[in-house]
Amino acid sequence: GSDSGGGSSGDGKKTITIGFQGVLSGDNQQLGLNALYGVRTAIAEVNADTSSPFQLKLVESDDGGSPDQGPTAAQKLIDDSKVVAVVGPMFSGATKASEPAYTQAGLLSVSPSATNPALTTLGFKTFYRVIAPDTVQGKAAADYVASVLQAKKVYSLDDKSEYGTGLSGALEPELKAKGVAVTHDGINPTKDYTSEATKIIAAAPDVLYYSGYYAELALLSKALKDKGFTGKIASGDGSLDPQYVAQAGAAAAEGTYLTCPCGDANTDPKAAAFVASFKKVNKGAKPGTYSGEAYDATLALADVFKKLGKDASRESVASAFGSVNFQGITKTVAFESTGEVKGSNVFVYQVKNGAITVLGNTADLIKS
Amino acid sequence: MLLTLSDVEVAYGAVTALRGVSLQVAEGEIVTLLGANGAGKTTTLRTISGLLRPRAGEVRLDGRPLSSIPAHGLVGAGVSHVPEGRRVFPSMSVRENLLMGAYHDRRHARADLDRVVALFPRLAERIGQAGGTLSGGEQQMLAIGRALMSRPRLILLDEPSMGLAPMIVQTIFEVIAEINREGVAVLLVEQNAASALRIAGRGYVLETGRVVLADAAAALLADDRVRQAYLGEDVAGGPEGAEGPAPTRGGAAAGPAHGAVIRADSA
Amino acid sequence: MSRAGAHRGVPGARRPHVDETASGDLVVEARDLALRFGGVTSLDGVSLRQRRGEILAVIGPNGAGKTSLFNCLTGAYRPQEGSVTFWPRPDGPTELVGRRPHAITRLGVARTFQNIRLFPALSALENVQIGTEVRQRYGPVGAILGLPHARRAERDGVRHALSLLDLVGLSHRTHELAASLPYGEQRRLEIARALGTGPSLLLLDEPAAGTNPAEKRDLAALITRIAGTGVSVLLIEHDMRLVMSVATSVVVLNFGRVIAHGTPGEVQRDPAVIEAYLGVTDAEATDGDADVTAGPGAAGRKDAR
Amino acid sequence: MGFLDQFWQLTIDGLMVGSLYAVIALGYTLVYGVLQLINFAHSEVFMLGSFGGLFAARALLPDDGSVPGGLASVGLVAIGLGAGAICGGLAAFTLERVAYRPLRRRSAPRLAYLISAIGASLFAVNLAGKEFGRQNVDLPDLFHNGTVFTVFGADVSTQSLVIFAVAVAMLIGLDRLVAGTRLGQGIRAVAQDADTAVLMGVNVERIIIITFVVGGLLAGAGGFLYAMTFNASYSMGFVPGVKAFTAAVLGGIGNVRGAMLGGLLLGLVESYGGYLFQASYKDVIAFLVLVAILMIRPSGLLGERLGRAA
Amino acid sequence: MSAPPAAGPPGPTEPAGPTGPTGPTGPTGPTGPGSGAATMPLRIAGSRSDPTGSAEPTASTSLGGPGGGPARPAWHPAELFAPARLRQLGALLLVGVLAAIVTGPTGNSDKPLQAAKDSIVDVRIVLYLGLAVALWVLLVLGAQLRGALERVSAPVRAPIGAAYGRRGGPIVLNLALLAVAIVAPLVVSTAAQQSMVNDIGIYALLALGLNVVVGYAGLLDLGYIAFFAIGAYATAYFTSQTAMPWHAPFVLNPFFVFPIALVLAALAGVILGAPTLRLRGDYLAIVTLGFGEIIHLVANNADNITNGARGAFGVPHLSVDLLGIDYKWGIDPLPYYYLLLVIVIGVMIAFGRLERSRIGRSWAAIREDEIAAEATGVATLRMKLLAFAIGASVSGFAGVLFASKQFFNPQSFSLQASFFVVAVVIFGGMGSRLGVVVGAVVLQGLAFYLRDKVPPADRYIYFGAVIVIMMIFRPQGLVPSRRRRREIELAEEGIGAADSLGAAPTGGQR
Ligand SMILES: Nc1ncnc2c1ncn2[C@@H]1O[C@H](COP(=O)(O)OP(=O)(O)OP(=O)(O)O)[C@@H](O)[C@H]1O
Ligand SMILES: Nc1ncnc2c1ncn2[C@@H]1O[C@H](COP(=O)(O)OP(=O)(O)OP(=O)(O)O)[C@@H](O)[C@H]1O
Ligand SMILES: [Mg+2]
Ligand SMILES: [Mg+2]
Repeated sequence: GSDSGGGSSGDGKKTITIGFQGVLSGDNQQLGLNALYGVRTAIAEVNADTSSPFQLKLVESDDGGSPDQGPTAAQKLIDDSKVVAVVGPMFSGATKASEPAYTQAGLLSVSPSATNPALTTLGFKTFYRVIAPDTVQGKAAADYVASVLQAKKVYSLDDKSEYGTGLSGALEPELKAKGVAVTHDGINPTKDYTSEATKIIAAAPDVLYYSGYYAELALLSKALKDKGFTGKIASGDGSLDPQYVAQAGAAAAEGTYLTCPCGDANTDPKAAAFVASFKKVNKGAKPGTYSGEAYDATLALADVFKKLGKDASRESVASAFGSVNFQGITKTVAFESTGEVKGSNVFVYQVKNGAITVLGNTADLIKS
Repeated sequence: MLLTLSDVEVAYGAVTALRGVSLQVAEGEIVTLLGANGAGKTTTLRTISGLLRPRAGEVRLDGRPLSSIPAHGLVGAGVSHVPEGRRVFPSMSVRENLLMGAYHDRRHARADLDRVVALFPRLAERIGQAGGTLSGGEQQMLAIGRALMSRPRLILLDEPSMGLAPMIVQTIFEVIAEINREGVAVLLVEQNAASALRIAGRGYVLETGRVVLADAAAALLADDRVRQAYLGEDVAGGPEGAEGPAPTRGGAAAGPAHGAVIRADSA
Repeated sequence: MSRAGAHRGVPGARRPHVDETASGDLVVEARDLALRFGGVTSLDGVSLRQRRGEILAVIGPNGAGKTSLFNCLTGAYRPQEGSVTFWPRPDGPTELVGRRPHAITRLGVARTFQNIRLFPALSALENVQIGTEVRQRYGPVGAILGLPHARRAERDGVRHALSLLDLVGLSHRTHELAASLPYGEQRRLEIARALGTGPSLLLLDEPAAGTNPAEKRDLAALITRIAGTGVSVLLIEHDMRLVMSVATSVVVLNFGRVIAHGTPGEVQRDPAVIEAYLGVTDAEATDGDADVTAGPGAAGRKDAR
Repeated sequence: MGFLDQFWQLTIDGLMVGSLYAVIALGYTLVYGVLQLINFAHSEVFMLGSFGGLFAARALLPDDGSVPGGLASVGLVAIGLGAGAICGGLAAFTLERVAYRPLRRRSAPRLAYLISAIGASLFAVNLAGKEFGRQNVDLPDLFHNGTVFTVFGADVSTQSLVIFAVAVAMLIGLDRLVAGTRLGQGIRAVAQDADTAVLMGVNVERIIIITFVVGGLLAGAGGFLYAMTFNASYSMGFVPGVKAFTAAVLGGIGNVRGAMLGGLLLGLVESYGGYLFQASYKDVIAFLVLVAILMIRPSGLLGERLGRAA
Repeated sequence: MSAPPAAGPPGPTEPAGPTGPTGPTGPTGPTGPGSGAATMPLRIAGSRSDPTGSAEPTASTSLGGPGGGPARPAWHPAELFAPARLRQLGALLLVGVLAAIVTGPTGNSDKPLQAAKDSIVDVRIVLYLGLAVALWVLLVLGAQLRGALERVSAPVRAPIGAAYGRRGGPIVLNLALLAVAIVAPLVVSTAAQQSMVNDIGIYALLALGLNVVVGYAGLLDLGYIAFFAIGAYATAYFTSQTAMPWHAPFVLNPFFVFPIALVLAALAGVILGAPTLRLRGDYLAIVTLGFGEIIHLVANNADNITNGARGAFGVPHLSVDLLGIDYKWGIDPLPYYYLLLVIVIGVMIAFGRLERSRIGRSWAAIREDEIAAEATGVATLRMKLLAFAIGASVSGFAGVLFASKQFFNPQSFSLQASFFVVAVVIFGGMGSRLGVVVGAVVLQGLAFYLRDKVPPADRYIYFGAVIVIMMIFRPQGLVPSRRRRREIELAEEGIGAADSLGAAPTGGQR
């Protein structure tokens, strides 16, 4: 069941509580922090806005990114009757484990980062995501690699994570359909890509597409550069993070293509305000992978609260959220009936002179 | 006095093993410690070499309380211990085991190694073999040899003849006498009481953690109680099925060691 | 003493012929056992036979190969050559070489160790119980469900163990930890544990080491008593008094070979044994040497060269 | 291109990584040697050393992001190694004092040390994450990296040459230390029978602490070498730690040369295996090789074989 | 480092001739009463209660008063400022600083030492240092306090200690614990109930199984979670047509998978154990670790069989429809909790009987002396295999419960999970059934408690610290088993000396 998430703060404004479920401990906690900071930034902005009729309050719940801890983490937010909506869960595995509970409780959850295509088909009634599923990005990335980069031979490497295999699984058939020769390989996240680099160079691909996260891509790029790889390196949204350049070193990262069904806050002039307020709220930290999505998800929720006014309860929020239409910094937040975000554009970025710069929308790039 | 124990009490958890033991060893003498199984002989030696700490009482070496010396410093202070059960280093070679004896001071290691090996030719044959694979008797020789390598002033021997062939037992007692002649004091625990008392100057008898008798060795040898309890004297007739009384009595009373006595008798 | 010296005495003395013994009442027979470790030869063609009910003592200098012989008989070592036949009952002979130690124990060969090896943190009773339970057949299901046959077996095991503790005189120590027993009692506990496995052949490796004369006497009585119950005893011992008092015959090893075999009295007078093992004064040593070279075949020496 | 074409390149890759495994493995083997226990927190010693070396080198790097080159490079590497070693040594010392010694006083069962080590490891990892951030940290190039020479058509880069050479030098140094000195003698004695070692005059406490510190120095220096190519991060220790432990076992735990051999072998197996099969199976292959070798030699490649008859 | 032998003549290292005319001195007789020797027990509290272990044993023994006079009160200045005490204070102050850093701000790699500096140069440091000093004072007075404390707590501890020392334990106490276990979930939040199932219940079951391997047979298995995985994947295989690409041609009720998983896991245990159990302890550890990783990686990589990293979604919940009982387990954790409770208690009883049977004794024998066990007729290899198989089967059983309760993917079967089960077993008390269950409750309970109390990213800092501290003070585990306690006591008697290690960690005598 659910109650109204009411409450009043000192200055007479109504307080609405939202939850955050994500990976705040363990190996991937940086991704969780990226998102959490995004949520906090959004909340700070809402609360600072004097015209806003309510104050937002955040309850955090850590699921370590693992399905084991998912149900407990979700349950903690469900138990808190003040929570009317949740940003999260973040990883697809934890999402699969948590959503049954959210569905049962009728509590809305908006994931900033779970990209597994299946998630919207499993009957999770209160599940939405502000990020496009792997299939969208995979197809766009394949188009770009084949048409614009003119690759004949692609080495598709994934990190054997749910995210990585999902993306490579979407990319490879599309490439093959375009007549591109694809070599598939998987490697568990590691630090030592020395022999993997040898293997890639031996295969002599035109493009290496890495489906995984930036920390590993940075090491891989380093190893490839040391060994004199001459092909192009490309990767997906998991690698769209300024840390990629920092960790690989500008020289190794130079020229890397990054695809993302999102706008990059750090490079997008329209998001400059977001970057500034993010830094302010989070003690100088810069936005990273999924920061923008989490920020958008939170603001979309705030948008719904605004419309609902006094009636912001679990039920009302869950039923109203499907029809939200909110212009975020990464995309326009609006949903299909499945909970899938509508009409995502996939953008391509490239590292130039040590900075990630946007090249444009894949559709436009392919046409030109 | 080289070594003084005064009223030493030692316990293993709840079990009190020594209940006020006092004894002394002077420079250059051989003192033997007799006692039935479990009387506390081993415990006494382990206390002296710092492996156990007394619950009460005091051990003094050269008048200095032992508690001021860490256990590992005792070799440097001139005490060396041949522990019960030999305790050779199982995967070190015989040679390395012997060199361990000279760990605290390696200056004389070479010369001493030759000396020890000369004392136990069997060890020379096994010099490269791992200590753990030696036969029981060989290990015993190794343990004694190792203790000698440290050039002790006081050597604590815990049943050195255990598991040795009669002939080697004889050698061992000769060796003990020999090192004692070089000025080393010996505190000897032995089940082979007769032989022990024969080379010792004095002896103590331990019973359930207490010293019950202390006297010159010769006097102890003559003492009825000792003869009865530790020399097996009361069985003049020998146990049933024995060859005859002679070896038994002879082994106890006279001759350098009973192996030889048997020979003498039967020849 | 040198290697050459050892070989000199008994060229090719491989097999003591215990001709008067019909194989019918043998309990164990080892033939031509050879055990080598790299360059070290522990056993060099050892053969011996033991009659049922006999107390056979194995003596010899340190490192002669006595314990190695035990290890070969009990499966702890696998000899490179030779075989060991064991008659659990007078009829069925069994080959022991190649079996694992626990299997040999179950066949009826039990042993004690030269360096006591009890289960230190178990009580005396439990130590013996482990022996008595060797032949029990109930498995985990029986134990978990507490099936009747399992309970019965359990009770029988305890009863048997208690009677063995009584036999070796440790009734007063039933519930004490093995480690806290004094040395002599640990030795006896080890014997009780071995007896628990219901052996027809009991191997004792220096049971009297580290015990005093009074205890040795008790031990001798105990060994005789055990033999009286029909268990054959194979005994390694350096204490000649004990050997003389209990053994019915004696085998002498040196450098991994049998150098003598006979009754205790015979062996004791054997010059080769005296030279190699018992020890002689210098003067006598030369005599002994002469004896050996002369090869008079002292009464006890069945090992015709 | 086939495996054979890449064989030498893969061999060189494997040896470079393997030599790092070997350096870490020594810490496991040394501590196992004296205490007969697996120091599971050793991986964190490695991690802390790595950070120490990295920060020291980074502090001295020119601000303009240029690569120093020449003697300056040599100096920087030396300083990084030194700082890494010192941090590693300190970490190991602290670890021994805090997580092991109190347990030894209470004669804890062996496995208690394992858990204490896991606890210490959790603590160290996450504290490092808190202090140094949870991102990988890059160490800019300290020298102009490039191919120094080629063997059978395989390139050997400055980087891998430096790593390999320093690692091998450390391995040889340690081998000399343990084989030829009194310290080594003491270590082996404590390893086999600490009580008796005391009777020989061995200061067991001191031997233990020295062993930890020596292992820590090596791991710390190794950590710096590692950071030069593979970046540093708070959670970097676990995987190489497990690998190095595997290497130590492969070579025969407790045996110094075994650890070296095991490390190099493991590096090679991973390198070849990752090439021949899907790279994510390379750990599977490494562990299968380990199992196969232990089946044939139950105490590792160079482990002692006591007891059983030949 | 140990203090060097202080005063007194250094012993000559060469056997010079007799240094004096001190030949045999004739009978001295047993000396009379002690000459005023200190009668203080020499195992002094200092080193025992010292959390950082910084006090030197030699120094602490000298606390007994070198002069041998009566012990000085703890607050005597000479006592207070003895080197050992000062070292203790130093260590505590360091701990205080560390605590300040742990609770202080978060840093980053650009300014590596900034965060630590900020924590130390802060007013809070005063609080921590004050606490450290207060703790030190407590420790100094500790001897007295401990005595009092022990007197106070004796009436409470004695019956508990006695109860668990004895066979089975008195029924009252067990019933009380049972009652707590039954009522506890009713008074906590649903999230806590979830945790009581997922974290505590499942891990208690896993720990009970591993306890057979580690606690009873003395084998270190670092890949134990692999059998859990086998149970979970077997469930997905048999109960769902959609969870994995690879599935059975028929669909079973998860309840029927229990026996199948039990057998499969046991079989896997035997297959792994048969070739590897000959290996020495730590070699076995690494081989099992390897096995665990292999299973984990294969599960993660075999996209076409296990669905790889995407995991197995859609395993049905447990349900019974038998003899008129028709019940379905759902998302609600409570029913799972009570099911687990019944299973855990059943397993505890079963293993209790096993431990007291000839099989349990054989395991104890193997643990203590394998060679002697073999010579006593214990089929050591077979008994070890049995332990492996039994342990594995419990793990497989738990896997079925886990899989039918919720979605899982290979992440659930990582190496860390294996380590965690080992930690639970040892933390709780090897060989003690109640102990390992308590271990699961305390460790997982701690994790649950910390999740709301400290920043999640820092949670494991606290978790790690608590583990270390607990192991320092209770190395034998929370509720040690009777047998294990004895083993430890035996080892402990070996020490008492400054340098000696006791048998446990070293004992190189095979
Ligand atoms: N580790 C221990 N735990 C408990 N009690 C012990 C321990 N070691 C020895 N004891 C007890 O202490 C007492 C003295 O033992 P100790 O070994 O000193 O005797 P001993 O005179 O050397 O006997 P032995 O002739 O058998 O060697 C005995 O009662 C023994 O049971
Ligand atoms: N595992 C092994 N490796 C190498 N040599 C061994 C091994 N086991 C025994 N030996 C050698 O075999 C020889 C015989 O040893 P064994 O233990 O059988 O002697 P023993 O007759 O029992 O002597 P003791 O009376 O001293 O116990 C010894 O020289 C010993 O060093
Ligand atoms: Mg003794
Ligand atoms: Mg022997």
